[in-house]
Amino acid sequence: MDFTFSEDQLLFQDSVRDFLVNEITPERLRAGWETDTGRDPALWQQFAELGLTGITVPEEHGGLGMDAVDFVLLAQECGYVALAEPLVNHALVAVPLLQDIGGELAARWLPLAATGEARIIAAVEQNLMVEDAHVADLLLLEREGQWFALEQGQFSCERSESIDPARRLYSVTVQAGTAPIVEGARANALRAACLNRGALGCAAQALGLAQRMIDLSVQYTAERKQFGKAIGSFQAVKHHMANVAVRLEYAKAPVHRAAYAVAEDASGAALAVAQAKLMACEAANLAAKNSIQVHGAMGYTWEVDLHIFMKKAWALANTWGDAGWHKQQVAAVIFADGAALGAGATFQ
Amino acid sequence: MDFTFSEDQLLFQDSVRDFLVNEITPERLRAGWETDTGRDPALWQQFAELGLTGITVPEEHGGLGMDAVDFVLLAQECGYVALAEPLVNHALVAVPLLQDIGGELAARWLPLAATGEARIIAAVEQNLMVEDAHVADLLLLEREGQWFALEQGQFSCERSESIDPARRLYSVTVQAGTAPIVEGARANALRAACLNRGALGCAAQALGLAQRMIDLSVQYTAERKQFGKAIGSFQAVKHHMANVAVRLEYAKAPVHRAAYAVAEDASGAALAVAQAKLMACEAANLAAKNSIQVHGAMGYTWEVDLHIFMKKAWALANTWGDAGWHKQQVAAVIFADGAALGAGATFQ
Amino acid sequence: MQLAFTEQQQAFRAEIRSWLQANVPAQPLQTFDTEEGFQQHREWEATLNQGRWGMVTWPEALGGRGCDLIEWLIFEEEYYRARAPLRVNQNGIFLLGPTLMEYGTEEQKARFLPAMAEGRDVWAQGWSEPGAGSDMAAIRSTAQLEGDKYIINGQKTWSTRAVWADWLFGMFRTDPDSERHRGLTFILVPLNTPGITVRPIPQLDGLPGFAEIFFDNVEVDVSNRLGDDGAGWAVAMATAGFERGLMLRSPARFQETARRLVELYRANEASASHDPQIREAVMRAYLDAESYCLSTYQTACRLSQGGKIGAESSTNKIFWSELDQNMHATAMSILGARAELLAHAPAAEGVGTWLDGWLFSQSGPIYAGTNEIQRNIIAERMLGMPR
Amino acid sequence: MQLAFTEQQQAFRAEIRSWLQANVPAQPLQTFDTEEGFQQHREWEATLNQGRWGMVTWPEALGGRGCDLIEWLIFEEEYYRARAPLRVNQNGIFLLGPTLMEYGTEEQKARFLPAMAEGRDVWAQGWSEPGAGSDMAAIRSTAQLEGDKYIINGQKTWSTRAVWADWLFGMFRTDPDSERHRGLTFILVPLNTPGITVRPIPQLDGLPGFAEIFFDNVEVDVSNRLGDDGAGWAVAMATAGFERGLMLRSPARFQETARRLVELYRANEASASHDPQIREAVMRAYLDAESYCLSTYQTACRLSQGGKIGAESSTNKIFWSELDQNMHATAMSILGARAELLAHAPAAEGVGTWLDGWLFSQSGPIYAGTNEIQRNIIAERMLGMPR
Repeated sequence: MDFTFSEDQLLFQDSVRDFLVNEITPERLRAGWETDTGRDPALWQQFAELGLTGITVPEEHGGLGMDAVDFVLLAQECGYVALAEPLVNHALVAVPLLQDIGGELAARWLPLAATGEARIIAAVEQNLMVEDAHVADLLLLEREGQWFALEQGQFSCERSESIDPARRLYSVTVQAGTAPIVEGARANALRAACLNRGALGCAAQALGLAQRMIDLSVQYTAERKQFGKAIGSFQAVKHHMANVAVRLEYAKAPVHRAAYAVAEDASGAALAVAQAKLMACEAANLAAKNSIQVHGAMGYTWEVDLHIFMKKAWALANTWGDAGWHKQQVAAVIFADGAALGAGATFQ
Repeated sequence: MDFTFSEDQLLFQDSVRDFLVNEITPERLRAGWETDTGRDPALWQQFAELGLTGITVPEEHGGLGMDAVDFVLLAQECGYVALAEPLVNHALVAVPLLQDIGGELAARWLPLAATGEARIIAAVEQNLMVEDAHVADLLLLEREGQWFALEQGQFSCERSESIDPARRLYSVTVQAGTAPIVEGARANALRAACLNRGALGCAAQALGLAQRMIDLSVQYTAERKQFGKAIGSFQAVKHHMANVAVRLEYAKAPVHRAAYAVAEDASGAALAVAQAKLMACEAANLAAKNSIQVHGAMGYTWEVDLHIFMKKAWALANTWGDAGWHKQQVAAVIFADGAALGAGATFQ
Repeated sequence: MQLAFTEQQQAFRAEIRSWLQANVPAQPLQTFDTEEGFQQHREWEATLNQGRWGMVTWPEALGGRGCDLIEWLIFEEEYYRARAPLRVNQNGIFLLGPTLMEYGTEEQKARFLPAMAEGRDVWAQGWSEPGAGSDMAAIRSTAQLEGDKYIINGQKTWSTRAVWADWLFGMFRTDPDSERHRGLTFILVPLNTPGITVRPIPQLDGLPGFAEIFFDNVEVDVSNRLGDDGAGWAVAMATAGFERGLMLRSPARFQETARRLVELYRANEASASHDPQIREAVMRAYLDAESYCLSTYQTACRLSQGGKIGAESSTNKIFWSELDQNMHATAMSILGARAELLAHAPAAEGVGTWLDGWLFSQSGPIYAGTNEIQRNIIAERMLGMPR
Repeated sequence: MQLAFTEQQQAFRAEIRSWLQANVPAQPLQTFDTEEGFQQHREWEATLNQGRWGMVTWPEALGGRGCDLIEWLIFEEEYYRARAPLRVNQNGIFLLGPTLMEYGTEEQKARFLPAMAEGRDVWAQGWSEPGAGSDMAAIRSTAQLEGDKYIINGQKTWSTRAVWADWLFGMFRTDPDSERHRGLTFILVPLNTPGITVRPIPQLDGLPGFAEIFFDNVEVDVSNRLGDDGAGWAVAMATAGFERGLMLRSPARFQETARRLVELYRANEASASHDPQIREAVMRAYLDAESYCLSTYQTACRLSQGGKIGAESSTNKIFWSELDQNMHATAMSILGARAELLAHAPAAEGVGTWLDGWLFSQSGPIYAGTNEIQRNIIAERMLGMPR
C-alpha cells in the first residue's frame, strides 16, 4: 500500500506548473478567444519540447511511456490555468486509446503524437459535442458502437458556441461510406475505457480549477476593503472559502485513486472514476458559487478573471458524463445485491 | 382576496400565548415527564375555561364554532411552548372529525368535548403510533378503511417510548368484535380530511417550535461569551440564525393558506397541507440543527431547555405523514399532465 | 381571511390578459443589453403606456391606474404568464417614479414622469462607487453648488443599463466636509451632459449590462435636485425601500421559472431520473416559488390594511435570490452537456433562455446588498442579536 | 503508487479478523454511559489487552504491536467490521498514552501505561472549563505548588465518561499571575482524591455521558505532573494534535455507517423512494465515506514517508462530523415515524442504534473546537486569509 506520488512525479508536476502559470496567463487565454481556431500551434510545440505530447506514448514510439498516474497531477495543473489546448484529451484519452486499438493505425500515428506533429482527439457517443474536432489531425470517434479513425476532410464539423469562449465544440458528421475500424464487443470495451479516461481528465482539471478559484478569491478578498476592513477578514467570507477548501481536500484522493484504477485497468475503474468526477466537479462548482459571491459585483464582470475558470468548471461538470450519468454508475454498484461496501472494502 | 387574520383572531392568539407562556414553563414540562400519564387534568380544565376545548365545537353543542383558520395561530402557540396536552388533536382533528361523522355519536360527545369533560383523539392507519391514546375518553381510530369509535376498555395500548419524553405513543389494538362506525368511500374521505388536519396541526406547531428555538438561541448567544465577546456577535452565529429566520418566514403563509384550505374543505387541501408541513417542518429541523450548533456543548445537555423543543420538532416532522409521504402528494399534483402551475395558478 | 379574488379583481385580470394577448410581440425582443434590443424595449414601454399598462400603480392622473398591491400582483402574474418583455425602465417606474411623487416639485413631476412613463426617458441608477459598494454612506463623488449649478466630479459604477440610458439619478456629496450619511444630495443628471463619460462594463455574458460613469466638472442645473440640499439620504432611503420591497421581484417571475423547470424536467425525465437531486430540486423549486407567492400576498394584504413592512422584509432578498439561483442550477443539471451552449448554437435544442437565466441568477445574491449583509441585518434588526 | 496491501498487511488483517471472530461478545454491550455498561467495557479492554489488541500502535515493549498507520487502519477496519465494542478508554490509549510516551518519566510510564492498557485505569480528560469552552488558554483552575504537592482548586467540565473513570488528565494554572498559554501545567489526578466532586451532566439521551468536576483543595503529588511546571501548553498541544488527527475518527467507523445506511435504504425502498432527497443522501454518504477513507490512506502513506500533517488537517473535523450528522439524519428520514422510538420500544423494529447514533452525531460539529472555529482555522492558516 503506497498512496503517494514519486519524487519524479512531483518534480514533473512542479516544472509543468511553473511553465503553465508563466505561459498561460489570463491575458493569453483572452487573446485566444479572438483567434480563428482558438488554439495556439506555438504553445503545442512547446508542449512537445517538454515531452508532454508524448508523455503517454510508448517509448518505442518516441514517447515517455507514462500512464494516468503520471499524468493526473499534470491534468490538475492544466485545470489550474484553464488550458484551452487539447492536451488532456490527446495525452490521457486519445493516445492510450490509439495504443489499445493498435495495429498499423497506432504504428503510424503514435510517433506523430509523440513529436506533437499530430493532435489526436477521442470522442464517444456520450459526448454531445466533440471539443477541438477542428484541430484534430486524427479524430477517433465512436458512434453507435463503431469506432472511426478520421482525418480532416473525412468528417464535417458544425460549431456550437459555449458560454466558455475558450471551448470549441462541434457536432461531427462522419462522411458517408466511411468504414469503421473497430466494431462489436471490442468497440464497447474501448468506449468504456475512453469514457473513464475522459471523465478522469475532467475530474483532475476540476481540482485545479477549484484551487485557482480559491486562490483568486483569497487574493481578491485580501485586497478589497469594505466598511474599512479587508472583506476577507469577515467570518462569512472566510467560511465560504473554508467550505470550498473542505470539499476540495476530500476530492483529491478519489481523483488520484481513479487515475490508479485507470492506469491499472482495474475492474472498479468506472466506479472510481464516477466518484472522482462527482466529488471533484462538485468541489469546483461550489468554488465557483462561493467565489463569485465573495467577489461581489466584480465577480459578475467579464473583466475580472474569475469567470474564465468558473465557466470552464461549469462546462466540465457536464462533459464526459454529467452528474446523473456518473451517479448511475455509483447506484449500479452500491445498490446491487452483494455489493462490497463498508470498512475494508475500499481497496479490495 | 384577504390574506390576513381578523383583529379577534390576533387578540385570541395574544391571550392564549400569554397564558401558555406563563403556565407551560420548561419546569412544568419536565415535571410532566415524570408523572404516570404525562398529562395534567388541571391544565386541561384551564383550557376548558378558556374555551379552547370547545373552540371547534359547534355553538349548538356548547362550543365556539370556530374553524381551522381560527385555530391555526393557537396551534403555533402550542408549538411555541411544546404543549404536551392533546389540545391540537382534540380541537383541530378529532372534534371536526366527530362533526363529520355526525349522528348520535357526535350529539353525545361534542358537548363533552366542549366542556373539556372528554378528551377526543383521532388517529389513522398512517400513524404508526397513537399519541395520547391512554388519556382519550373517545378514540376515533381508522384501520384498513374502517372507522372505530372507542372508549377506554374497548382497545388495548402498548407504549413505545419516544426520545421526546413528553410524547406518549401507543400501539393500539381494537378489541375483537368491535363494529366499525363508518366504512367504504365515506371512511376514506374522512381519513383524507383527518390526515390533512393532523398534518396541519404538526405544521403549525413546527412554526412555533422553530420560533422558540430561535428565541432560545438568540438569548443564549447574547449572554454566553467566548474569546471575550458575546458569541452572538460572531457573524457565523448570526448567519446560522438568519438562515433559520428566512426559512421560517416563508413557511408561515403556506401554513395559513393550508388552514384556510382545510377550513373551506377545498379540493387542493392535500397539496396545501403537504406544502405547509414540508416547509414548516424543514424550518423547524433547520432551527434545531443551527440552534444546537450555536449553543455549543450546552445544547447537547439535558439541562438546557433547547432539547425539549428540538426533540418535538424532530418527532413532528415524521408524524401525520413524513417528508416522503407529503412529497408524494406534491409530486402527484405537479408532475401530472395539465397541472395548473405557474403565475396566477396559486389561488385558482 | 378570504383567499379568492373579487369580481373586480377577476375583471382586471381578464382585461390585462386580453390586452397582452393582443399586444405582446410574437417574437421575443433582443436583450436590452444590446443597443438594438434597448431600442426595442423602449418602444415596448411606449406601447405599454399607450394601453395605460406601463405604470399601473401610479395614480390615474399621471397616466397610471392607481392599482393597489393585489392588482399589481395580478398584473404581474398575467405579464409573466404572457411572457411579455422585461421592463427596461424599471429603475424609473418603480424606484425614481414613486420617489419623485413623494419628494419632487410639481414642476419636476410634470417634467419627468410622463417622459418616463412613455419610455422616452430611460433612467439609470447612480448609487455605487468604486470602493463603496453596498456602503452607500461612503460616497465620495461631489457636487459643488455654484450659483444655480451643481458642478459634479467623481465616479459611479455598477449602473445598470446606463450604457444606453438617457438620465441618471444619483447621490452626490454636496458638503465636502461631511461624513457618512450627512451632506449627501439626490440629483438627476442627463447622461448627455458634457463632461460625462460612460464606460460599459461587460458582464458574465460579455454584454455591457452595466457601466461606470465618470463625471468631470459636469454642470447640472439646481432644478434637477430632488429634495433639499444635504437631504439626499432620506430621499434615497425611500428609493432603497422600494427597491428592497416587492416591486422588482414579483412572485410571478419565480413561479413561471418553476413552471418551466417542471416542464423541462418532464421533457428530460429519462436522463434526469438518474440524479435524484434533480427531482428533489424541482419539487423544492415549486414549493419555494409558491411560498414566495403566498408570503407576498400575505404581506400585500397586511400592507393594504395599514400594516408596515418590518425587519422581516430582509428575508425577502435571500429567499428569492437563492431560489432563482437554485432553479437555474437545476435546469443546468437537467440540460447536462447542452447547458453550456449559447441559445443560438445549432446543438442547443431545448436550452432556450436557461443559460441566460443562470448567468443572471448569479447576480441575485450579490446586488442591492449582498446576502451576507442581508443576513447581518436579519440577525441584528429582526432577531436582535448583538452587533 | 501501489494501491494494494502487502502480504504482510493481509496476514495482519487475517489475524485480527480471526481473533475478533472468536472474541467479540455475541450480545452488544450496554452503553458505557451507564455504570454497568462501563464495567462491561472495562472488561472488554482487558480482553483486548490479553490478545495484545488493545493498543496496537504502542511499542511492543509496552504491550502493543508497534503498528504503523496502515496497519492501524486495517485494524480499525476489521474492528468496526466485526462490530466490536466502542473503546471506553480511548482518552487514555490514543491521547494520554502517546503523550506519556513522549513527555513521561520512566517511572510515570511504568506506573500508568500498563494499567491503562489493561483497562484498570480509565482516563477522563480535563480541558474545558465553564466559560472557557474551546479557548483552552482561558483556563482558570489553579494548582498551587506547596512542597511536593499541588493544591488544586477550580472546576472542569464536559469531561467525557468522567462519571465512572478512575483518573483525569488535565491542565491547571500553576502561575496565578500568568495569562493565556503561559503558566499552565499538565497534571494527572486520581478521581478518588478527597476534595473532588464529580457531578454528572446528563446529555441529550438523559444519560451522564460527561461530567463537571469540582476541585476543592485537592492535593496531588508532584510526581503526577507530566512535563515541566508551566510547560503544560506544549504537552497539551501534543495531545490535542493526536485528538484532531486520525486516531479517534477512523474511516472504518463512517464506512460502516454508510454501509448500514445503504442496507436500511434498500430494506425500506418502497417508502423511501417517495423522497428523492433520501436516495441522493444515501449515495452521497457512500461517496463521502469512501473519500474520507481514501484521503486518510493518502495522508497515512504520506506521513509514513516522513511527510507532515499541515493545516489541511483542519478540514478533517468538518468533513467527518458533517458526514456523520448527514448519514444519521438520512436514516431518521428513512425510518419516518419509527425514528423517534427508543431502541427497546416494542414498535421500534428496524430502528436499531440509529437514534442513538443520531443523538451522538449532534456532538460532532461541536466538540474539540466547533466547526465554526475549524472554518476560521482553515481560512486563516490553510488559505492565509486575514485575521
